[in-house]
Amino acid sequence: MEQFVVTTIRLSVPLIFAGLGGLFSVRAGIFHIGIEGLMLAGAFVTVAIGSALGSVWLGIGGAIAVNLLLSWVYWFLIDRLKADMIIAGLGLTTLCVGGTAFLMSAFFNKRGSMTSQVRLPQPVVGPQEGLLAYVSELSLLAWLLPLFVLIVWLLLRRSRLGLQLAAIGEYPYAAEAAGVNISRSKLYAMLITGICCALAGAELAVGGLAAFSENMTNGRGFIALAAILFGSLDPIRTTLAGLFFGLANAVGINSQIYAGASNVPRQFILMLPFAATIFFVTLRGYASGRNAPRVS
Amino acid sequence: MTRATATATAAKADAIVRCENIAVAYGGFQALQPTSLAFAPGQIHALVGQNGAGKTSFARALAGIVTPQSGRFFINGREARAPTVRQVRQLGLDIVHQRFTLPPSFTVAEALELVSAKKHGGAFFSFNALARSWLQELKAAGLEVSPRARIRDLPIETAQSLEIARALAGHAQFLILDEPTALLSPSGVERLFARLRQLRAQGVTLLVILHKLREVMEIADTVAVLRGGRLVLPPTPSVQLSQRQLSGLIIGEMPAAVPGASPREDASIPAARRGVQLAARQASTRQSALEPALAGVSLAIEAGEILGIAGVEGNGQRSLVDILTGLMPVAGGSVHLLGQDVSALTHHQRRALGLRVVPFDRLTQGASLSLPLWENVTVCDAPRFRQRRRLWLNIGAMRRAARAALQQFDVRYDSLEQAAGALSGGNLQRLILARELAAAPQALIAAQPTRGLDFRATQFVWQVLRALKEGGGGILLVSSDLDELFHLSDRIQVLRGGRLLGAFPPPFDRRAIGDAMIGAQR
Amino acid sequence: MRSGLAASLRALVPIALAFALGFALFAASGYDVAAVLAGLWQGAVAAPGSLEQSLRWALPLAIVSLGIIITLRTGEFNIGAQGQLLVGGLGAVAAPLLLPDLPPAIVIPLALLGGIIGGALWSGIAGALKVWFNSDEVINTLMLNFIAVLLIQWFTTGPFKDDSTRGENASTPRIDLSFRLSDSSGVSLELLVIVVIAALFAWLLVERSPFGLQSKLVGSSPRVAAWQGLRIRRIHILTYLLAGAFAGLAGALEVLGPSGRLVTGATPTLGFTAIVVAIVGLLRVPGALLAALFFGGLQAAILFLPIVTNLPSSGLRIIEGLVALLITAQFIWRRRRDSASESEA
Amino acid sequence: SQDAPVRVALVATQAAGDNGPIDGLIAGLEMAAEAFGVETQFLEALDPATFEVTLRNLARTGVDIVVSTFYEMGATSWLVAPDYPDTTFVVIVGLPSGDEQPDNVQLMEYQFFEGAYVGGVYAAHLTESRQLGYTGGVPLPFAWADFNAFTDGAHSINPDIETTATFIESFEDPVRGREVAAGLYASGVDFIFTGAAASDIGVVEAASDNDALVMVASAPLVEQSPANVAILVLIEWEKTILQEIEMALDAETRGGFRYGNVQSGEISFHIPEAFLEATTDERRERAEASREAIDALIADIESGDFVVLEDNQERMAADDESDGDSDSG
Ligand SMILES: Nc1ncnc2c1ncn2[C@@H]1O[C@H](COP(=O)(O)OP(=O)(O)OP(=O)(O)O)[C@@H](O)[C@H]1O
Ligand SMILES: Nc1ncnc2c1ncn2[C@@H]1O[C@H](COP(=O)(O)OP(=O)(O)OP(=O)(O)O)[C@@H](O)[C@H]1O
Ligand SMILES: [Mg+2]
Ligand SMILES: [Mg+2]
Repeated sequence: MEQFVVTTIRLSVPLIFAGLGGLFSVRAGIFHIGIEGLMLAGAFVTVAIGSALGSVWLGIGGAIAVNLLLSWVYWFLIDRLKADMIIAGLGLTTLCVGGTAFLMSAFFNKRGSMTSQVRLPQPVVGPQEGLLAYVSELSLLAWLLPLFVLIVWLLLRRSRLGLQLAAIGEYPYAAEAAGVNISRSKLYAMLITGICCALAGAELAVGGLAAFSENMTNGRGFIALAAILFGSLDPIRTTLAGLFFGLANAVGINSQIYAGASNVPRQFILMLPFAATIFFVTLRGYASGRNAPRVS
Repeated sequence: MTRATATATAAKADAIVRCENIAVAYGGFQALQPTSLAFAPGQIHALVGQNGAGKTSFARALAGIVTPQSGRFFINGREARAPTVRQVRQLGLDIVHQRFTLPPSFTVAEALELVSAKKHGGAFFSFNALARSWLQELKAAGLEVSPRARIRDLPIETAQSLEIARALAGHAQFLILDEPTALLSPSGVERLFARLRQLRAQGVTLLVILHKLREVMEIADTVAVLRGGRLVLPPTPSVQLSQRQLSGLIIGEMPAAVPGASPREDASIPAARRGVQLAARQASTRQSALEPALAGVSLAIEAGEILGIAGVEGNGQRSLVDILTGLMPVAGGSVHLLGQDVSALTHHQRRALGLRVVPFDRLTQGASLSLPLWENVTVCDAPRFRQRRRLWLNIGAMRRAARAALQQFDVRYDSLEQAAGALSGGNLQRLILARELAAAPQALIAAQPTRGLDFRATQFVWQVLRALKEGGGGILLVSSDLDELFHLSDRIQVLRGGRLLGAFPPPFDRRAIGDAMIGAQR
Repeated sequence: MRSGLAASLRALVPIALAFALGFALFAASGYDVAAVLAGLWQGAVAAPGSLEQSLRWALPLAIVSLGIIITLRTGEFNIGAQGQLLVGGLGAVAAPLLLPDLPPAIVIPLALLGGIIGGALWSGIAGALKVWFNSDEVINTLMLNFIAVLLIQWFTTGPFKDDSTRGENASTPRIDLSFRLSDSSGVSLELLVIVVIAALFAWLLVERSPFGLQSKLVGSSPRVAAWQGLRIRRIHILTYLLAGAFAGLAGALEVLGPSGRLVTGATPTLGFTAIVVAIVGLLRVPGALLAALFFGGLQAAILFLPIVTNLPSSGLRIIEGLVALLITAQFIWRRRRDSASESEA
Repeated sequence: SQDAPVRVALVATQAAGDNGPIDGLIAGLEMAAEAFGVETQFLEALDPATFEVTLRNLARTGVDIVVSTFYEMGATSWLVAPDYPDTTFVVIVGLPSGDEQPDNVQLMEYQFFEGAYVGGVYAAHLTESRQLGYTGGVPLPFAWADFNAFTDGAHSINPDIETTATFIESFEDPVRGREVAAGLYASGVDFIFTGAAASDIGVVEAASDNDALVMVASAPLVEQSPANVAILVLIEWEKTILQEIEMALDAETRGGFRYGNVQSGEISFHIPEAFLEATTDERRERAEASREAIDALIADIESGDFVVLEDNQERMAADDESDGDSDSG
């Protein structure tokens, strides 16, 4: 049972970091489909630089730096050069999938996966036995998650930046009239997204494990995006959505262990999170559609 | 005028805002000629003029939203040349826009915090603190609204008073209100004016853009008039002006009465086409964010007549056209086309019955600027061009049809393939007419058909509409240009605050109609 | 015409830039750029059989991109071609496996139809949700891609499982040779004919049908379309169905052609590359066909390259990514008034 | 042509870096370069749709021996071989897919379930909770064969041991692998047999978190956590590819089909010294104690006195006990 909880948390943490990060962009009206790629880049750079310099913190710092750069490029393309955000986003992800694999083989002469010399501390040491034994498996980032959620919530719901982003996304005319520099605010939003994705990637690679393997995000970035819509662009609800996906995953895992050979094909259990996303996105779209302004 | 200029120069001395040769142009289009004027402090100044006179352009220039093409202005004696919104606000000048600027999903407190110059709370604010501090601002502004309410749930009047409160929270000493009464009920207007007087008492200077002279006379200390982007009357004490003088200045000196359209002789109209073409019975709509709701509007357009709808923009014209076309459902009452109740039919189905429309805005509603000319002309009834016994379109035929139509309506273009966006305003409008009138429609709705067109193009459009009428078509002409209405209409009704006021037969009394539009008493 | 030339140049700039950046990276990482270039050329054109390979990859890319042209013109963002492709393959493999005794003249058309219907349905889901529930099509098509992969996995390990396979790529049994439209080379007269017909149909649809013209208007300026009384919902639904139909057809041709059966994990990026193909082709059928040839060649080269150089295949993913990243950026020529500004509302 | 060196290419259908088959084969390929002075190259073909073209490209460019991996490639090589008689197509882990085999196709398949069976016996000796687990990539026949043999081995020692099969749904998702294993351990399992390629990293991680035991098929995983990797059942990929290339080089021996198994020395067992040092006394004793039985069993299998049955179907809960002991022959 406790293990089940810990599994849920560990599977949720990267989703929530990426989801809350992406939330900044999405609220500012940018459907940031490059999150998947940014997570992967974050994971790789953390392992690469961390192992090279022997410090997980330098690794994460490097990951953040790289993601800031990538985010700026993405912003420049879609804001300044008017590139299509969806296609450019897909491109960004592809670039990162290829780039991480390429650099791994070019500079570390490793293919497929590489182990990391460094990992995130697991600060809390639980008792050897008993209920709380598992908490010692949670990484620092997992413990910092509540703080992170709080900060994001403050930034989005309790700061002028948050208000400005929301206005830009919902009603640009208002932002303009309020004298907001729209494209700069978008840049800030996307930079924040980049930072959070770096953390999400770090948690994946050196939180639970100490390794990077090609395409290890495995679609988690898209799930994070789903969590945002699922959570109807609200930080708290996005967090809950992230937990839900983690939970769904954990259920899938444990169902094979306890249910044993079930008659429900595994694939259908694995489909649930995706189907749920479609369902909730549709609910939300329906709700927003009805009180949307009249066209013409 | 000499008296007026005298006062204007007098005002310069202790003016709170003074402009020198402020001019505004959009692209090549000169919306505001170089204009100089000054506003004395502690007064309520009114700025009036017809639609498109340049009032908003002037206001937006002052507020730092559009950068003036030339000129400079002084606020409290401090010079500001092409300032930003924030700089202007620092100087104590703020504006309440013609269109609302509060995001619908925000709570009152959030929305105010977003747009207000001054921060309540530091980097992060506590919502309660925010709510509390804004609650005080609102109380001070005498507003009974919860800071937790969502903007989208507020009545329009409240939303507007919020905008005012927002501006004052930034300690504006000079406040511009662009058509603040457009969407308000009479009692709402009363409350607004009470508030404005109260502000004046507190020493705030106000510049109010208005259309209704009764309101001007009621509230304004001085009045300035713009016509066609020119200042025709600098701020002048309203006591020195009569409504007659004012409406004269606004509308331009013209013969008091216009003969109107040639009375039609029914004989000329094919018998098949006689009778009511388009009608609305007690039609009403829900309140939209842009306009007052229509309340029990009834009208009927005979075959072979042009019914003119006069009125200042934003009094329900768009809603009226939307329910007649089927782009918006009626909340009550019914719409009839060729004697058939079409209230439930879509725009597509009404077109099939022979309705055609010339929309308000040719750039965003009339034609796709990125598509080639010939597609713009033929796309809506493309199915007509199916080749005999084949599924596919005969493009040659379509292009021929398009060329013919464009030629018939004298559109100047260099290639059928060029994007419609490359056409001039006048030519674009001709293209739209060519498309809508291709199959001589039974009923036509023409909304602002000559807005922004040059003389030649305007004459052409008028001539086309008359021709359609002679052929027995029924036309609803919605325009804010009285000359146009007078030249074309067989009858005129005035739309004000979502209600249709009594029908005016020719010869048209410009004064009477103008007064009905702007709600002036005689 | 001048504008057309400018437009195609506009599409080529990003590609050139992408390759330049990619090769700069390769050089920086110490790879022999000249050898890589030579390898690309050989793999796409020069080496024996490589032209055939380029064609083999160009065909499915072309068909899928035809459907994407339609959606993008209508202003819809259906990025689910990948999933529609897979489900199309599923629909196509059913007939040959379930009705092995019927003559090919019946089974093959059935299989093609199955593929088309499969793809159309999969796309139709997203379309219906968008039109009637205003549900975001980007995320939905994305999710449907994931679901499609699992669906295929289930069919190939469950109902349609091939007991003789042991490996990690679960698949259905190979379909009877008499039902195949090509050997594993993926190039045959039948396939070419079908692709030509599909392209012709798409061209007529886009350039010569009321639907084509009206959907373009809906895409470029929805408000104008509304004032013209176009039946926008109908057009949207049709758009999704057609896009899915093309993707599904491509899936069917993979099954009946080169692959000969439905395999999990096959052609994982084809549906996405096709989007780039459509855009490089400037959303026009002939353009897309040319672009498909180009990217087909690139694909063939990607497969050939590791054989003649030590450049890892991920290197070419980088270039693919850069192309997609840059392809829609307006580098030099701006349209006089771009449709985006109108279609706001 | 004598002067030009023989060219050998290895085509992997899984990403290298799996600490398993592919890495092993790459190592063996390099040895072959040493041993036979052949010119070697390595490449990946991950998309099944590209298998055939890759083989053809290699043959066309004059590669003499094309070594490829796994069953898919078996069928594909069978298909293309006739077109390129001068090239030998070696498939490591492939089955005949037709009646008469082209003589330039050379196939082999492992009987790894033999190793799994032995592993099951060993696990039965070490488990305290009498619950064993298996973590596979995705449920495919060979995975069931391994799991079933593992179960049979355990039951041959103690019939009431429970075994649970789980799948990570991917051969390259260590993150999920770790959670699956953690779940197993939490359910009471104290010994896991893992065969999920790159995902194994996560399984071993979980073993060390839970201070539990794991049986792996890849040497580097031992260093990752010495105290927990109780046994290493290795497929000697290097050995295999060396032998295959040698066979292919000689016109006499090239072609045909063969099994790689305990008997052929291509499946080997190692109880790591590092484990015996790092683990608890109790576990060390149990491990030592099992040695005899294990060695005897291996000897029987090598001599053919004992045959491990292959069963690659998923067993439903009911027939779990049935054909439990597979003693025959
Ligand atoms: N953003 C713009 N781009 C181009 N032309 C514009 C723009 N805004 C206004 N115009 C044109 O400038 C002229 C003056 O517009 P303005 O809004 O100042 O008139 P107004 O006096 O406020 O009219 P109204 O009473 O309808 O508000 C009009 O002809 C209008 O069409
Ligand atoms: N890109 C173009 N290609 C072809 N003809 C053009 C193009 N731009 C303008 N024209 C034609 O040149 C003439 C002048 O264009 P312009 O836009 O200056 O007219 P305008 O002064 O705005 O007239 P209007 O008062 O009708 O708007 C028009 O007949 C227009 O059709
Ligand atoms: Mg105005
Ligand atoms: Mg013009």
